[in-house]
Amino acid sequence: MSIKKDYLRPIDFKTGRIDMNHGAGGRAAAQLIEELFARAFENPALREGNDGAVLPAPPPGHRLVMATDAHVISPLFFPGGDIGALSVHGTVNDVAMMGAQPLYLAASFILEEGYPLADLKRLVDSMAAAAREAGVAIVTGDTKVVEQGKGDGVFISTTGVGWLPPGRRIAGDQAQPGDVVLVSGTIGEHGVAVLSLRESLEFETAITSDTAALNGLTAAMLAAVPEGSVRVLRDPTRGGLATTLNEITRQSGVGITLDEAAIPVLPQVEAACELLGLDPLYVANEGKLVAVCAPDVADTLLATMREHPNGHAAARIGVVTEDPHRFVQMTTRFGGRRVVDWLSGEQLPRIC
Amino acid sequence: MSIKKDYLRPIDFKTGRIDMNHGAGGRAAAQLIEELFARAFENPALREGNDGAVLPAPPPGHRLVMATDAHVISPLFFPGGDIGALSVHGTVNDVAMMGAQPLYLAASFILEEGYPLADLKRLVDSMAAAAREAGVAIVTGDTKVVEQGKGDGVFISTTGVGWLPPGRRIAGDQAQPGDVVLVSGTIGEHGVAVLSLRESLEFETAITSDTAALNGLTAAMLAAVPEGSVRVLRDPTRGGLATTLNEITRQSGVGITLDEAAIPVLPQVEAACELLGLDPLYVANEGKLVAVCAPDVADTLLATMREHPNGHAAARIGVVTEDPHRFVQMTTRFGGRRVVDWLSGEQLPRIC
Amino acid sequence: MKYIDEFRDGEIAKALATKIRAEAQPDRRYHFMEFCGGHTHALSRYGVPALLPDNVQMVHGPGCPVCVLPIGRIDQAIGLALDHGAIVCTYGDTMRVPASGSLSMQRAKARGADIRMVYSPADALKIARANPTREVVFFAIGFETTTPPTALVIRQAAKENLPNFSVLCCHVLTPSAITHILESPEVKQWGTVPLDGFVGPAHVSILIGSAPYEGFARDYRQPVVIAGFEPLDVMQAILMLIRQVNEGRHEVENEFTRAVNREGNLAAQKLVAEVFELRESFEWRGLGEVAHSALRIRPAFAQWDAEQRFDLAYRPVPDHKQCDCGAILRGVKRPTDCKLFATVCTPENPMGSCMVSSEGACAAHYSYGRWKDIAIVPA
Amino acid sequence: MKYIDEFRDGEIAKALATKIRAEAQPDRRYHFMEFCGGHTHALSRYGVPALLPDNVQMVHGPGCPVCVLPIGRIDQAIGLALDHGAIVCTYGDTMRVPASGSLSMQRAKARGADIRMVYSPADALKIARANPTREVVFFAIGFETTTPPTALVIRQAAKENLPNFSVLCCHVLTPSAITHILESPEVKQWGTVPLDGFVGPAHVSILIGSAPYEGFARDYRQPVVIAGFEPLDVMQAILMLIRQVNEGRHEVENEFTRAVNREGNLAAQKLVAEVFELRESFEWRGLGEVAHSALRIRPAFAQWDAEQRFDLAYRPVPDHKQCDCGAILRGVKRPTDCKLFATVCTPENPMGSCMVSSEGACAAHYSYGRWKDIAIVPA
Amino acid sequence: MCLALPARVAALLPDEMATVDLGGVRKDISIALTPEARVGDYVIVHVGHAIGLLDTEEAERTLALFAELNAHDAEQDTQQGAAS
Amino acid sequence: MCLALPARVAALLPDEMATVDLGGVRKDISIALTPEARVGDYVIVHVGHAIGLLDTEEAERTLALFAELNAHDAEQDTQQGAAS
Ligand code: SF4
Ligand code: SF4
Ligand SMILES: [Mg+2]
Ligand SMILES: [Mg+2]
Ligand SMILES: [Mg+2]
Ligand SMILES: [Mg+2]
Ligand SMILES: [Mg+2]
Ligand SMILES: [Mg+2]
Ligand SMILES: [Mg+2]
Ligand SMILES: [Mg+2]
Ligand SMILES: [Mg+2]
Ligand SMILES: [Mg+2]
Repeated sequence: MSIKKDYLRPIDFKTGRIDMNHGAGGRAAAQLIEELFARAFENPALREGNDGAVLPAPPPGHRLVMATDAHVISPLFFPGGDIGALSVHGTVNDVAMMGAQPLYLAASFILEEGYPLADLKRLVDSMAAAAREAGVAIVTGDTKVVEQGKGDGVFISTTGVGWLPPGRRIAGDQAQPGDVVLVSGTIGEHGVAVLSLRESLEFETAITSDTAALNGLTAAMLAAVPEGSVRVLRDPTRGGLATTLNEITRQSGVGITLDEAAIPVLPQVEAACELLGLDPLYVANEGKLVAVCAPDVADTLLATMREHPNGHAAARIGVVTEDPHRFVQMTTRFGGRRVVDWLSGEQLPRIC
Repeated sequence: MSIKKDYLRPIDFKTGRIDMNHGAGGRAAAQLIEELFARAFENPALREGNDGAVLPAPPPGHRLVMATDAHVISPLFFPGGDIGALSVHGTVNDVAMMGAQPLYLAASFILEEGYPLADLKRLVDSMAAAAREAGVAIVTGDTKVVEQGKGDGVFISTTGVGWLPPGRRIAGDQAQPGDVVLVSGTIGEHGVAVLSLRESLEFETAITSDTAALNGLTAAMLAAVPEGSVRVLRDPTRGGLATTLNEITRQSGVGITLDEAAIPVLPQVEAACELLGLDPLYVANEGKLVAVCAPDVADTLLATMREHPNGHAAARIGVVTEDPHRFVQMTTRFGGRRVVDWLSGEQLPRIC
Repeated sequence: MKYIDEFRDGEIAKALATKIRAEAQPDRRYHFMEFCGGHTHALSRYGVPALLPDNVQMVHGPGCPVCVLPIGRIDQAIGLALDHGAIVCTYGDTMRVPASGSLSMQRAKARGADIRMVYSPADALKIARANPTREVVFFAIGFETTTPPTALVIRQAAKENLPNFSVLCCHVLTPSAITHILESPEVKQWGTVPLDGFVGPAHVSILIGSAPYEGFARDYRQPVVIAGFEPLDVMQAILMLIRQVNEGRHEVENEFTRAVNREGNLAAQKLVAEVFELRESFEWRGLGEVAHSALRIRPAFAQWDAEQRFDLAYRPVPDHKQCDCGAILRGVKRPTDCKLFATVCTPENPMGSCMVSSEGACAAHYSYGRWKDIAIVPA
Repeated sequence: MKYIDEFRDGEIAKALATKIRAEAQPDRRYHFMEFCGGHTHALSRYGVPALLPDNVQMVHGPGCPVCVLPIGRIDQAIGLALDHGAIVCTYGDTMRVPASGSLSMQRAKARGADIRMVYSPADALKIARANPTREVVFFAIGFETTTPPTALVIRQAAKENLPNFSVLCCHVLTPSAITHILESPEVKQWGTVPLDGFVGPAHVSILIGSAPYEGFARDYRQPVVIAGFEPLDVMQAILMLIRQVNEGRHEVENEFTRAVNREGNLAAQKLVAEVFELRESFEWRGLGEVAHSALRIRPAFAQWDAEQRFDLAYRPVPDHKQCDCGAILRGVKRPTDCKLFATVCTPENPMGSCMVSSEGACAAHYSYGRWKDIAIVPA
Repeated sequence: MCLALPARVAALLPDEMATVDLGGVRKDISIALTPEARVGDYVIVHVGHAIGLLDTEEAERTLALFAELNAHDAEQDTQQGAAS
Repeated sequence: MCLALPARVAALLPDEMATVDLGGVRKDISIALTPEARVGDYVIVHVGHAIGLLDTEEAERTLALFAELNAHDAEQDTQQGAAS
């Protein structure tokens, strides 16, 4: 008897589906890892197939940044992206928002029994492409399978690690009265693109998700202005711009006053929001950031952002104020004034 | 109007349940993080509430180890543990199996709408206690909520980071013919404890899960013998001892011959496996490790393991052989010989 | 967006504000009730009150369909899902309205109730067709705007003889609510709530026309201006109301001529009359039992009437003792008058229905207007 | 574990092995068929063949209930779940048996079929009670051991007049299978499969007793030793068979006296007779149509008979062309004779049923016995 | 009371349905309550149904009124600007 | 054929059920097919049902036979050991 290959029949990525065997830890699970994940994410650490990945130490003086996100979007494929790419961008961005350079990702998959392997492969390939583009390596992972009806196709949790240069502190509590609030582009595209496919809401729009890795943009921004002048970076994902700004006012103990007319929103996003009774300020983004910076660097920073493909529509949208109530307020385009509160509850389409 | 606290009414951890609001990223989500997670896991990085955690750099010469696992166990509470503690132990152990000292965890939760907050609090408290005991800090996290019927109560993905001392290489491809195979204690308890609660399988047993953090044990082991003499460390979780040993023979291109009589199994685990038609070799462990070591340190290593509370029943169970077929074979207690194959498919209770 | 953006123009708003300031006589107070939640929402979201002089004050009315839904009706809907195992379809707005036993439809869902949000009643029909072994109930709420679409699905279900679909009808009528407020002791006799005019419904009026308001403009000597839901519409209506007051008129005027005429949508009215009939009385949150203020499904369609099909009895449930929603809906109190406002009662944990929908007076003030309650610290 | 561990004693195994080596005459070949998959499993798991001399060879028989299940029956069970929307309850063992169209019950489950693994038929009844709006079918497979528990649930369903429960009965009979093998041309006429004796069923015999084997021991002149499923039982039975061969006897002997007597479990037999009747013929995988080899549900219980209830027609489906399961089940071939063995066909991707259950000849050899196929490299 | 928006009828569909366009976003709605709606008309859309038609002439009239006001006001502004 | 194990009846339960004990593990099973089973008896458990009783005397007899064989064999072993 000759020595056999480990897996005699390759996985059927055309018509096959995830079944419970793929999560049982035996040969089928090992084959899935080898023929799908290890092949798509290709890097030495992953290929070794150990319990964890060994990574080099950061350069002297640098600290680590670690961030994690669970991704549970529905539908899994949406205009402009899919959960695979999203799971890379989401975590890369969280690391980048700390001012760090994201380098390594861990990915854990929770797959629902019955999920088509062809779709899984598409997602994983998209994830691999997103990682390559963002310059990060997916160095370790895990896969579990849950019974049909106990999951929702695919959930992906990613954790990122990156290096933070000496002396840098960018955090939600650094905003100071007088600082300027910038946003890197038009808001609300991701949420609208996803909602457009939701059963019973379906509408047609040219809007696609803005999902993108922002580490290139943050690197350019941080290189353009003196250390310390960028106070806060944050990606306004769930809860949208409004919620992110409220987080910052809470953490920093300040207020923010926005100028509605300055907040960039695509006309189709406005229209879709009108149709559904939503406010773009509360709709999720996956490729935008909010920056709070010292007033004297605001122009330079804005110019740098606008030169970058992920920041070409960047805008100055408000100022940080002293406010013990930590309100985010807004001068409306109409000329009025109002509070911009936290998202309360779910972003349910308002009908009545 | 006076300045209001951020959350006016505390979360009802007695009768409340997870609803979609808790995952929407707004005020309810922020409140859950603050009143549950940040409070239980208490550490400065988490308390800051930023997109990621800033961590110190490793000592000079040390590298990083990163490992991740998704935890999807059912039931969520089982004899001897719960998914909270398990999610800490699983990842701490994966980091420890690389020979590294685990230090930081990221945790991401996928909660099902309707899950009782009282149970969630129990899980999270247990997770916090497990982390404290293992000497790791949960420094960053994420929470998502999925609709009822799209999840299974609670899924927890954890990612761990630790420091690996200079020059150390412990990996699945390091086993050499002549090496000795050790196991840190009795096998199969975790799987049996969990199965004992499965609907339609229910049986009564005194067996409890062995779920435990093994970083203390590995530290003691690695301190006791010269660098390089411990070749492989691995925790035989899903797929059990049999599957872990097959992974090692595949990675190292060797064979292993086991002595069935030497493999420690508690009598009740044997009995439960008989009842269900299972083989303890394939049943999951969550607080055991397999070590492959140079023959000359085997006795020292075994003695060191036995002195540690997590290794008191450690045993020498086999030897590494040259074998191009990379078989794990076993001399049965009965005196026969057989292959010990990978787990194939799910570990379904065998009935007929 | 054509015919939308033009009505949100900030420049014109400034001009209108100037005009209002010019025409509002400083020695006079103008209290206008905007009946509709849609107007409440427009006022808050666009920050209109900041543009009005202090003596022009808007009073929120009961025209938020979610706010006037009494606890007992939500309980019925929840009971259908939890006790009868029905799929209950509902507009998203009702999901968080407080019900009995600390429940809401959203919390009932978290306890296993099969409650599904729909965008249109037609979606509820689709769900019924797709789940032939389940009872599917559409929880029909709203004023005259939402009623015709409900009538359409009932007629369609009857046409298909759909065996597993029914409607829990809670549709209410605008004119009776306005009359009820004008008849309330506070407004009519005590004079504690001086109302000087009404901003009349926008979309409701598309359906019923402007004629129904003529009676009470005359009988109660109240100026009424029907206005669209865009902020310029509301400002223009306020200006028109100020002029009526100044001139001592009490007429029904129509600012929303682009969508409203005197008769309304006759086809829709016919359909509604075919499917529904008047209830003798119906409980409103805040207003209590109001005679001839709601619709029920006609006997010819009894099979698709959830009240008949499941033999539901209505059990009124009192609101939270300290909740002032009732008084607020009648225009007697303002949100900040309620002890629970922004302390115990917030949008995350609404104690009353006015804190739920962003059209609710309390929620609108909480989410958009709180800055007015405090001294603004200059930036 | 009392009455278990004692029968797995390695010391006694050595003694028995010595005895076998001593008594097996070197110039003779002993080919014994272990009818039961339970024996196949015991032989493999404990590594018994390593203890036997080369001229004592075990031939795997058709006594693995999963292995003899023809594709057409699995297709029926899958069809009930996928096409009729039934909840199909099954023993875990059947989940991975290949069916038509690259399906298996496990893969059908991944395609949305509601297939649930049960430990006992009583669990299927519980599921039926808990899901009154769903059809619940118990996929009843197995030999005489599993039949009485199935009879119990059918009788219980009838007692409760449970309207949504039924049984897809695929119970087969051991004696007819053995007779069929002995009647097969290879064994009977061509002599290509020299069988020198049978290790008789353990647990089947608890139910039917040892008497049923007496006829063919006599008629076909075959020694039979009924043996328990522990490894010492099997070795002892082998020794007893060697002795019968050596002495030219062909009797039914009973090694498993602690559980088997001549009559079997009369209460269970009575129950089975009450609920089931003989089928004229039934298809077995590997053996083809075998007369009087299976049971069907009596007309009195027709309401709980899934074949009647869903008006199922049986459609035979040929096995994979290159799969040798049939020949292997008849003892004509060994797993390694099959071209697909361990190349295309592995436990992860079984092409035939013998590669599924660890009682299947191919799976047992793949998982436990492959080391024998290669030269062992010394450690 | 209820959220409703003017949208242009882009296409008539079978079963008393139509595709409407709002600033480039398209959605299929029912026109059973406004059977007179034609392509190019603006309908008021509420819970997936057109509940009425928008009278574009009246709309322009209202807008013209506003414009006048604004022109008048701009004049005033200029005067005020000069004064302050 | 089918997986079945001897287990001790630890308690009789209503509805022809019993709790059996196997090496400290307890499970409730049906004894409808072995109505004669009493506490202390060993029953053969298969798919949640006792399908027969274990005759402990016969079991001891079989074991005694093995023991004898072993004793005999041990003797032989010693002889062989001496010989090799
Ligand atoms: S603040 Fe809350 S409790 Fe008070 S009136 Fe408003 S809704 Fe009712
Ligand atoms: S190896 Fe596979 S294909 Fe060949 S006989 Fe066995 S089960 Fe059939
Ligand atoms: Mg994160
Ligand atoms: Mg994120
Ligand atoms: Mg973020
Ligand atoms: Mg893992
Ligand atoms: Mg699902
Ligand atoms: Mg891992
Ligand atoms: Mg692990
Ligand atoms: Mg591991
Ligand atoms: Mg997050
Ligand atoms: Mg569930």
